[in-house]
Amino acid sequence: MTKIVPMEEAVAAIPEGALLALGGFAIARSPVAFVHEMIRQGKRNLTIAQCIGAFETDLLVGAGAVKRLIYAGGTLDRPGPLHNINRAIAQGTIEVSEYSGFSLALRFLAGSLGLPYLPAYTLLGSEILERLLQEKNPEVALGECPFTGERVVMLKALQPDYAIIHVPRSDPQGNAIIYGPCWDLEAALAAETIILTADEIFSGELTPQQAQEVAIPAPRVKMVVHQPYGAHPTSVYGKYDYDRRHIDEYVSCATTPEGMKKYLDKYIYGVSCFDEYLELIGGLRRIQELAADSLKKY
Amino acid sequence: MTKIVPMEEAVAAIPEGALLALGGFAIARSPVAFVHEMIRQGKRNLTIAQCIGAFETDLLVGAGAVKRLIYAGGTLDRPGPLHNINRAIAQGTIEVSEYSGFSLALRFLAGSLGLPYLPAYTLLGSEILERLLQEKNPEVALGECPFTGERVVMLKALQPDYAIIHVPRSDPQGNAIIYGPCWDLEAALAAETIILTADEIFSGELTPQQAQEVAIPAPRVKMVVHQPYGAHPTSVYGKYDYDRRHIDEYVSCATTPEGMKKYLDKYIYGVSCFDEYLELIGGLRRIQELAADSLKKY
Amino acid sequence: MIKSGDYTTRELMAVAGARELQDNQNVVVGLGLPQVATELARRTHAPHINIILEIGVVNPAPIEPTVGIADPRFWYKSEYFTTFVGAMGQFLHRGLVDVGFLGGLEVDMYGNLNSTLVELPGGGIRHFTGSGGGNDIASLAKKTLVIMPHQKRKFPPKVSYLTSPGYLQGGSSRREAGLKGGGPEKVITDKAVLGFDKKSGRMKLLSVHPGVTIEEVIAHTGFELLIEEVTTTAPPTENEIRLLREVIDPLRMYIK
Amino acid sequence: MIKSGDYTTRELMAVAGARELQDNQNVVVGLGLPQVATELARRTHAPHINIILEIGVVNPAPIEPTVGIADPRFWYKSEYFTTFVGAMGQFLHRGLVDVGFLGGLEVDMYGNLNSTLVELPGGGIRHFTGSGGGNDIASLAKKTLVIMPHQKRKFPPKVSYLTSPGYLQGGSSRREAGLKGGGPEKVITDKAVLGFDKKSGRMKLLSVHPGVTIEEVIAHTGFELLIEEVTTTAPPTENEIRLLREVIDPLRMYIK
Repeated sequence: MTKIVPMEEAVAAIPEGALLALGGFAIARSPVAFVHEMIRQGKRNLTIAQCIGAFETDLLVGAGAVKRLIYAGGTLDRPGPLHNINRAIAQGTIEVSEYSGFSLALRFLAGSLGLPYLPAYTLLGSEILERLLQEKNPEVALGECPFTGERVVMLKALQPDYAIIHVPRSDPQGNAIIYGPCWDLEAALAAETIILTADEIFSGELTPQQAQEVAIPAPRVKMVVHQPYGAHPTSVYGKYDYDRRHIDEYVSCATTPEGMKKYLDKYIYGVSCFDEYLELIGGLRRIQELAADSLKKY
Repeated sequence: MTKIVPMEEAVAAIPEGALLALGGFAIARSPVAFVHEMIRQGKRNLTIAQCIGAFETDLLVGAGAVKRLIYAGGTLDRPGPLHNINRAIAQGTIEVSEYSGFSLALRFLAGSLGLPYLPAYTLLGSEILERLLQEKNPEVALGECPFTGERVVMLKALQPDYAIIHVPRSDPQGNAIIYGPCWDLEAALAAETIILTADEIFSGELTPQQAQEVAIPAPRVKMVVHQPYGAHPTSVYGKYDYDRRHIDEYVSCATTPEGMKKYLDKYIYGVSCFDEYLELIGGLRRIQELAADSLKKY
Repeated sequence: MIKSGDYTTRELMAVAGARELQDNQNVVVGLGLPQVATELARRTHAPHINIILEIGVVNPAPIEPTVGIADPRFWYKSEYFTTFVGAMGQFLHRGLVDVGFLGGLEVDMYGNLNSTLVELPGGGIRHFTGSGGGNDIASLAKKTLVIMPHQKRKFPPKVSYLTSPGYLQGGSSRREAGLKGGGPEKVITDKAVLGFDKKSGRMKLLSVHPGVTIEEVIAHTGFELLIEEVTTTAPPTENEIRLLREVIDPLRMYIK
Repeated sequence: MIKSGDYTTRELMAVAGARELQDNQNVVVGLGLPQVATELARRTHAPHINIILEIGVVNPAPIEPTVGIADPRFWYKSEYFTTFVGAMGQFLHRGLVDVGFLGGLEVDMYGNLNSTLVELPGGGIRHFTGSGGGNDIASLAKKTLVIMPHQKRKFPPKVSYLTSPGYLQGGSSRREAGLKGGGPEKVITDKAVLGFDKKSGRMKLLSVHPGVTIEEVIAHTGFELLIEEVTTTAPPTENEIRLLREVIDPLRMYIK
């Protein structure tokens, strides 16, 4: 049963105010094409949950689509900070729940397994914890281990409405293969509904080798969008490198709200679909430059 | 840095009374060769933890090496029950803590991540839970979720002293590849010390493909024993099939203590090492019959 | 038209099981009739059913007879391999398993199952398989289907050891215990199909297999069954029989 | 013999970091000096060090300059890929990380780190990177090494936001908070190497870099340092300099 749908249709399924997990990590495997289309469709009041803030989330915040951010901080690595996120938090234009990376990952893990919460030893003594405990509806609590009496931080399970995950390969049923580290797996499996964007669709019965590589199993996946280079300008290990030139341009635009508006106008509102954007950033020629080496995988 | 050691040396490292996780599941990927050597070396008073009882554990119980069993029940699938385990429990010659498969798996998961315990919704209302709560030093407790008020079973982390895991392939450093389902991964990673027995040692730098297949990473592994067919008569997916003929012989012996004694005398005490046992069960010819098909993997 | 002599009781049981499954459901399957029933559903009205083996295997399509879920024959053409926590956590404890199959030594009037031990007449116990994933499935699946031989000693008023919860002591006791799964939906035996009264949680006779009388079922049940409207279990279709015999279990390992 | 003009301050810092690492340790590494220091240790006295990237990568051996842990150049020749929970749980929270590197906007007299925000003179805040895995590393690693530029405003008596715990309010407050990791062991700056008094948890000057005076360090620190025996930071060896310049960072991205 194929779950392949056009990008417009998959994005249209996301309701106003949804809680989304996004799959990127800094400048790696961000579901950029999906976020472009969300911005074009004018999604608003989203809550985004992501262990380490990434390119697509900065974009979404910059477009004014985000009401609340649940994350553990982040940057675009050396190319620069998450300007839009940092600015929105500083100016109070978005609500933010800041975690450490692992504590938020545990909330996803609990969600993925249907466990109500997880007890851990991180965050203790920090102002991060202090602020989380002071939230209106706290999703973190202090407690103690019933076996050892030790103090623990109890982290409530997080089950986003949707996880948007970009993968190099998926079959039409949604058996998704991810190469390299898989930081977003707990977030993906925590969500009620998983939507994949995939650079490549492969078909036919899975070989044992392929089954071994499947990271996200089809029964958990609702929709698959086929979008080659759908993570550009971020990288997909085994497929293509990040586009440093474009990320630098992005960071330089994102430094000011005015610059960001220009970026959005040019690269998102100014095109009708992601393929048009790919033409704009240099088309086939640029894409070929970014193709991963078969041994190095970048 | 190679971690390859002879079987005798690896087994000698296990102290009397140790708490071991064993990797088998019914008649799949049991660390049989390691258990043979443990029996030959006369290990005693062991505590064995295993989600689903398997061939090697029945063997170890039948040899009188086990003081306490922490498990969730099990059989040898159609070939028969775990006669020695069932008999030992019925006669009270071993202590037993019976769980459900998932509740015990969660104790391993907690152990693997260093979480003090995990809260879950299983076991509730059962006599399994009732008996676990009545143990002298309970490792299970009832509680409630601090966020929802729902009743939960709190399962204390379990960190065995050693996990003994049989794998089809490992490099000398202990980067271990497992094909097919990996039911024993949480138990392996929960242990303080992981000892691998491997059908095959591969060397050289890992390719990206191999790194992708590594299930147990070298930094967690203390020793690697190279023992081809080390899981016989159980199967190793991708390597060899289970030996139905031998398992049937085992089950028929294990039906009585006298039969079990004969089995131990013939196949374990009567040989000096596992390679000798392999000759006894049919040598090269039998082993060739059991070789896995390259597509079917069994 | 199929007549009662044209199929075996186990074929009828497999068909009764298959008819409880719907398309797109996630089903935890074990050896024997559960596997056969699920495969039959998949090849008839439920082509997109997802099969989960607790050992960490999703959507296998075995082509050879297997001896259990630890038999790699059962894993043939799987789409996904995972860990024990992966299978039992991400699907079952997460609340995503629609149907789980169960069996045991005893089932009582509230659908509680014993698969652990029986007390011997002369004192002492005999110990059996235990829970495996059975308790977890009984606790967490949206519904469970119990498959059992219909014998009086296997249907006692109260199980001698409660391995896997049904409706516990009946009424709201299952919910009050904190269990999330829906509990046993049907008990499929070699004589009848039984269900449960929603309110009391007591076992109820739904249909008797062709050729079996209500009295016979009562005589083989160790507790009082609720009996209201009782029908005859719908026999297999010719297509179902053909699939069972020619495609799903040609060696007649499970359906003879 | 190496003279002070023969190496850069960042080379000295890398060497000071490398010397804190021992063979067979598990080290959580990030971009820049932590990576360079760890690689130097691996190529000198600690060949079996294990490198963990929080993104889910173990034992990479990059051969090209990277821009961060999300750069696949940093994952080259990895031995194992895992999830975020795999890296941070199985190693760090499990108590198996010996050393973690940290940095930040501010470090205070108890080694607490701020990497989240600063309050602006005119009111309001400026928001920065936040924790990432930093808080987790500070909470859970057996010891942490802090690498910071030595500036008075970056060394305040109290951080303006406590992102990652050091010795908290000093004394036994870290232990009482329930933190399992050992806390900051060293602070390596462009002027000095600092440690902590075991009892009070206060920062202590251990060594000044060649050419730097104690007074200079004091002048660039916003709180009172404990000063007992102060040595001079041992300079790099010729082999270390060669490795740094020719093998580890030939483009001088991190050590110039």
